[in-house]
Parts: sequence; C-alpha cells; structure tokens
Amino acid sequence: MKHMAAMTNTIEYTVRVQEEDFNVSKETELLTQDRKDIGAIVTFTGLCRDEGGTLEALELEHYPGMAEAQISRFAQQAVERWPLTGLTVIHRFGKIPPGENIVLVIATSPHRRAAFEAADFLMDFLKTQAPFWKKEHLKNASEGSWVEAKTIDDKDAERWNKNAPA
Amino acid sequence: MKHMAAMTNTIEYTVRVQEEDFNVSKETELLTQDRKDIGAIVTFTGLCRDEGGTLEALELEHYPGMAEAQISRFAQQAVERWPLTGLTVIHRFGKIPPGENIVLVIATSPHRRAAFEAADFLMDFLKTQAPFWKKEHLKNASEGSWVEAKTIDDKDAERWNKNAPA
Amino acid sequence: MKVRYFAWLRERTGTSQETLDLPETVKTTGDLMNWLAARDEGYAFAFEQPDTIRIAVNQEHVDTDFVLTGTEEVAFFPPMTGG
Amino acid sequence: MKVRYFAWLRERTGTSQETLDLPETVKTTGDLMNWLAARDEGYAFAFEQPDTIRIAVNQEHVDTDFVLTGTEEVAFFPPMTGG
Repeated sequence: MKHMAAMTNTIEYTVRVQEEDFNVSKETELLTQDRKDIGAIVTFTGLCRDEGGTLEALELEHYPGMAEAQISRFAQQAVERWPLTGLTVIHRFGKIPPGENIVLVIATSPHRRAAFEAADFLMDFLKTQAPFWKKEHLKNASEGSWVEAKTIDDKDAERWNKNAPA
Repeated sequence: MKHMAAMTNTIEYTVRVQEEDFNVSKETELLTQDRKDIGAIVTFTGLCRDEGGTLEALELEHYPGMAEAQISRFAQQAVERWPLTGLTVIHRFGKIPPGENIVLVIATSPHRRAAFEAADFLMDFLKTQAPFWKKEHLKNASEGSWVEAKTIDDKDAERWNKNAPA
Repeated sequence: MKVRYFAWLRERTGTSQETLDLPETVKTTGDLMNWLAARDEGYAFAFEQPDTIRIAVNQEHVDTDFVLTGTEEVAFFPPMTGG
Repeated sequence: MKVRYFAWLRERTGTSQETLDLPETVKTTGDLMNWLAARDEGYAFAFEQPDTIRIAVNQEHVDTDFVLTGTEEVAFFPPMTGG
C-alpha cells in the first residue's frame, strides 16, 4: 500500500501489512537508490524470540484495513513531524517461528536525530495503537495464550506527547 | 579489531576503523545468525550527503589507535549499560563521495528500547568523542574546508549523563 | 450493522464477525456491549470486564459513549500487542 | 616525546608528527602549547586560539594542566567531527 502524502512539504511513505517475510536491505535500497541527500538511515527490525527455547511460534492476528489505516496515520504524523526523506513500515501477520522477522521500520533523513526519533516513535505506536494481537504457542502447551499489553509500552508512547522533537 | 569484554555478564562487541566500505546486511547477519533470543535489531548508517549537489567528497582524517580505543571505550559502556546481545561499530576514513557510507552502528537486544538507546548513545559519542575530522571538498572550490563541530552534537551527547536508561 | 471480534473476544464469542439488527434501546457502543453480554454465556464471558475492551467504529478508536447512528462496522478487541 | 597534529593543526604547523626534546620549563600540556606557539608563524597560527584545541596524552583526552612526566605521545587537534 503506497501513500502519497497530502501536503506538498511531506514525503511519500510506504506501509505494508503482509503475511510473507521482508528483506531489510532490499527495502533500504528502495529508499536510498539514486539519491545523495540522505545523511542517516535508521532501521528497526522486530523479531520473534524463542523465550529461552520454550516458544514454538507467535501467532499474529490483525484487523485488516484498520491495521493499514492506523499505521498510515502514524506514518503521516512522522513525516509531518520530522524532516524525513523516506519512511517504510512493514508489519507481518500469521504464524511466525522464533528467529523470524515480525516488523520493520526504516526512516531516512539528512539528519541522524530525525531518523532515530521517527523510527522510535513509529515503533512505540505500533506496539500500542495498531490492531495486532499476539498469541504465544509454547512447545509444552496444547493451547496458546494471548500476550498481555504492557504498561511500559503505553508509557513509551506517551513520551511523544510530552516532548517536542528537536 | 575484536574485543572480548572483561566482565562475564557483558557481551563481545566489534569495533572497526577502516578505509573500505561495509555491508550492513552482512554485518547484521554476523550478529543474528544461529540465534533466536534477539527481539530487536537497530541499525544506524551514516552517509555522505551531497549538500545540494555542491559537495565533491568528504575527506575523513582520523587518529589511528586512539580512534579504535575511544570507540571501544563507548562500546564497552554501552554493553554494560544496556542488555545487548550484539554490538558492531564501523567507522570509515579517507575520501568518501556523496551517497557512500561513513559510519555504521548495529545494536541487537531482546528489547527494542535497549537496541534503540545503545545505537543512539554510540552515535552521539562518535560525533563528539571519537578522533575523526571531516574536510569538505566542494565542487567549485580549489581548497577544502574543515567541518566545524556543532553545539547540538555536544548537547545530544550530554543527554546520556542526565537520563538513566529504562 | 456488522460487528467484529478479535483475539480472545473472537474466541470467547465464538464469532469473528456477524451482522446484527439492534433494538432501538441500543444507542451507544456501551449499550451495545451490555446488550451483547446478555446474549449467552460466551458473550457474557467475552464482555465480563468491559474496561479492558477497546472499541473501533468504522475502523477508528472510539469510547463507550460513542453514538452508533450511521455506523457500518463496530469492532471489539483487547489492548493491542503488535510491533 | 612524540607530538602529533591533526586536521587544521596539522595543516597550520605543516607537520603530522615530530619527536621533540622539551626544555625543563615545559611541565604541562598547557606549557607545551605555549612553547609550540612560540616556534614559528605556522605554529603561532595553529595555537592562536588554545581554547578550541583538544589534547590527548597517550591517546586519552586530557586538559591543559596535565603534567607531562612519563608521556610518550601528545596529540593536538580541533573538536572532533566524526560520525
């Protein structure tokens, strides 16, 4: 899903919600090819941990349509708030075994702080505001259990209301 | 240059100062292969900007020996301060044309905030504490000019004294 | 009106989505939760702790006092755990 | 003692490194800067604004009051601009 931002001053960004895996270097290349005005690339990749070998897989359920819309809303906020040259957000759904990718944010900018903050901001809101739910399937349990939301994630997201970026 | 941290609780990290380019996905692969305990990978890549087409190249001078030692000092601080599973810092020297890589930081961790903060921390200290100096060679100037240090970079580095990480 | 359930709300109601004709007494999202909770044991279990449930109307977050007039799709789900 | 110069200090002194025998009056890094500044016009230019110059002794940052006893290598350079 490709979005063209409405304001002329802000950039195009890419938001995808998909079952298949993504390739970080390929997605980075799409944001950097043929341009020489980028000073900073920050990539965040979220992976499925095996929780000390106990996890069989994570199952990610999502709300199709609303997931893309919510991520796009925060991507739009990011491109309006920071001077980015590129922004890509990809979130997977379905059954994901340990070691595999779950989520990717890439932010590029002339300036390192903008790239760091935009990627950090998007991850905080993906955690708390995007309609995805994780179910843990453990190796020694017949039934999976839903991961509970963490207060710390809400607190992380609140940082962006209090502090205006530099 | 490969360092084994002295304390048993902290991890091995990699620091390299080199003239040749680096490959982000190859360096990431070295930190992630054969392990399933990583929940977050943050990569920061710093590139040479063309400054609106005016820049011919950046020339990076460094203090051999001290450059590696200073970066290693901050890498050691990072692995002691955050629960990282991997950390790689690479800084290039020599003449670098627009669009090419200058610096790479990769931090991996079970937790996203640790990976973000460690990469951010290292970049702030590389900017202000590692003995590298940039000279700009402009297309329409016969002589290069030394880039001046920015107060904002010092302020960024000071953040890490005031705020203890979560 | 289309009503959707996700995660443990889907499992407890045994329903991922359904189309319902609502009585006139159901005016807000909060009314709808109470009405659904009274349908059967599964729904009662799903809605037993209404404070933990998030609501979206036409794919945007709303509160329990949201008036349903003109609503095409309501969704109920637990706090989100993406990323 | 080995003395090294980087960036515009190297250019202004015309020297990247040299080995110097210091007079006994030069006891600290600050004394050394003053002594070097008096050598010739290039050195005077290099050290004309001592506040902007950073100093390393044996590859660690030090101040102008650092006592040089036992020092093998001193380096002078502008504020760093890496990263």
